[in-house]
Amino acid sequence: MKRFIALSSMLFVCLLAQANQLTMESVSEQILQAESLHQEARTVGHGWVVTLKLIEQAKAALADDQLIKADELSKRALGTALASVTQSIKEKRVWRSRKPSS
Amino acid sequence: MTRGTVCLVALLAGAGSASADPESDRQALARYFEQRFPDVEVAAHIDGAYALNAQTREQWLAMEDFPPYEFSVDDGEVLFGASFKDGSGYQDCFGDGNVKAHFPYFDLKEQSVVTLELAINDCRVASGEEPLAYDGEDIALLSAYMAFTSRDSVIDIEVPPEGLAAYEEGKQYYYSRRGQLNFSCSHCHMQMSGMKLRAETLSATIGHVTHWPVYRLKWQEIGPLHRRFKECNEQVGAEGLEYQSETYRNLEYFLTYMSQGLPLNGPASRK
Amino acid sequence: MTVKPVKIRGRLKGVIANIKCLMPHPMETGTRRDDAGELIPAHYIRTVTCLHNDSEVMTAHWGPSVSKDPYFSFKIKTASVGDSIKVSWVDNLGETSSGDIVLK
Amino acid sequence: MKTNFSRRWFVKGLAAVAVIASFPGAAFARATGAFKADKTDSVVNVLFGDLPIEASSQITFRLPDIAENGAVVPATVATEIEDVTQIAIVIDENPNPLSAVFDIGESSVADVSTRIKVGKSSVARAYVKSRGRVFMTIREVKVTIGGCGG
Repeated sequence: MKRFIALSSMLFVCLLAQANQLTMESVSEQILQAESLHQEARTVGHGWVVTLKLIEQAKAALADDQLIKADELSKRALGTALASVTQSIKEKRVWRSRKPSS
Repeated sequence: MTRGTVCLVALLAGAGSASADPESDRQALARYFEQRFPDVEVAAHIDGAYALNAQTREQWLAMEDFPPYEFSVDDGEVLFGASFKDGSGYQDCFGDGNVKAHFPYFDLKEQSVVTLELAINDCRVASGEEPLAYDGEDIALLSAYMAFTSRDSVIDIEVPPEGLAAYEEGKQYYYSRRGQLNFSCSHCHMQMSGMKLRAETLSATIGHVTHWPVYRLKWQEIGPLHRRFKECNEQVGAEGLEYQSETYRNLEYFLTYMSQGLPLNGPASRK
Repeated sequence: MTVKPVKIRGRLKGVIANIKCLMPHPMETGTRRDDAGELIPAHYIRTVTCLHNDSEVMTAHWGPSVSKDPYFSFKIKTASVGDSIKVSWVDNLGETSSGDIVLK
Repeated sequence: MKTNFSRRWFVKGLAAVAVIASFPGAAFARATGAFKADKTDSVVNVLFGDLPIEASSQITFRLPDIAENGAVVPATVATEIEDVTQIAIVIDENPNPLSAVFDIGESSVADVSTRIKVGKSSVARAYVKSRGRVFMTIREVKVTIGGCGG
């Protein structure tokens, strides 16, 4: 849970920072964040297909100098990546409730 | 990661809760489906969704009358009968091929789950052959032939105390929500089993592993269980894993125990 | 592609023989595309000929809309034990294959 | 015994010659045009010319109401009508509606089964030709997964 809070605040700070200025560096940093969160979810079997797709699209937009589009896409990637990590954390706790009781 | 998870699971398992007992898990699940489908015998679920939908069953039976996987079985027989460079062959590892009832098993030395596909490659490597690709045709054909020679044998696997953690990991995987659609395997194949998801009747958990590999009309070829795992994952927006990855092998281990005592009926044709 | 033989099963019920065959063949329509987006050329069985003791009893003419690895079953009126059944096909590329059985 | 196949359409072209050559003596009647037709009407026109089409309840046309998979739809046509020389299966909505034509020899039963592709939900027709008359029956088949992409 601590980790979850840390991750969420990281995301928050990161989004705040973005509000001010949009640079090549800030957007690539954002993509890196999304990638790292996605990797986090993936290693526990909770990667989402959509995150990877968004990350790829964001990278392509960035490579194409479409900063605003890349920013939007990577924000969405961050969002789904965070949701997937949240899912993995929550499921560790609740999965047992679904099995039929012996 | 997995080591951490496995440790955690092992701890939980070691706590002596009834949930760590595969046999009581199996019985609870069987009861669940008996109550859900009072008119369907548990053993009938080896036909998957065709046990639950009379209309599609009729078409399926028409397919099974002379099924397209017969060629795969024939081709698999040829592969199975071929000799390795050192003169040995699959028969030296698997006899006549009727061994599927005892797979997967937990290998104490390797401390991991060994599926039939893994054993096929172990057999090859021991004789100096290259392992086959798990997503390739040859391994599907070989396992199709071995499924055929194993038909009607009753699933009889063991979960030794050392294998409990792997079994539990498979179980956890089965019951955990995944993907953007936020579905677990059990949502579709327990709570929604027998119902329709678009045009598909959802099959029951029990019987899921008995009929593999499967000639899927959608694939237009025969393919392994793990291909279906991956497809299921992707259908809920989750990233699929590698065929024969540790997690998929553990999932197969759990699912196979849930079908313990049922006859093997592979290969089969499916939608 | 290696051309595989036709797989045939026959069952006698009195004098009626029920013949079932399965023919490994891609049955490409010519409208599908491969992973690279290229059209896969049409490749399908056009004619299936069935012989009962060397005389022709049935011919099937197919377009590409017969399913992959075609299945075909038919019945012969006056058959008996020991009769031979042969089924052969020709596809649009001129490839051929066949299979035969003796009724038991 | 020779079968009495219709000789209405002799196929032109080299491919046809090759096919004929590989079946010496086979009565041969491949309706290339009928398979290329893109409308059921044209198919029927090539196959049966001006013969009137009579609806018949004597044809058993087994086809699923809802196809499991459009790529592989089991189809059976059988009839008690005597002296049947030809059976045809047509799927209206397929790009080329004609799926299969069977020339039924004297010593064959008018009872054939195969598996066909059905691109989308469609009217399906089975035609039976006997003694210069053509009978037809209609079924409808629903397809939820197309037979073409799969």
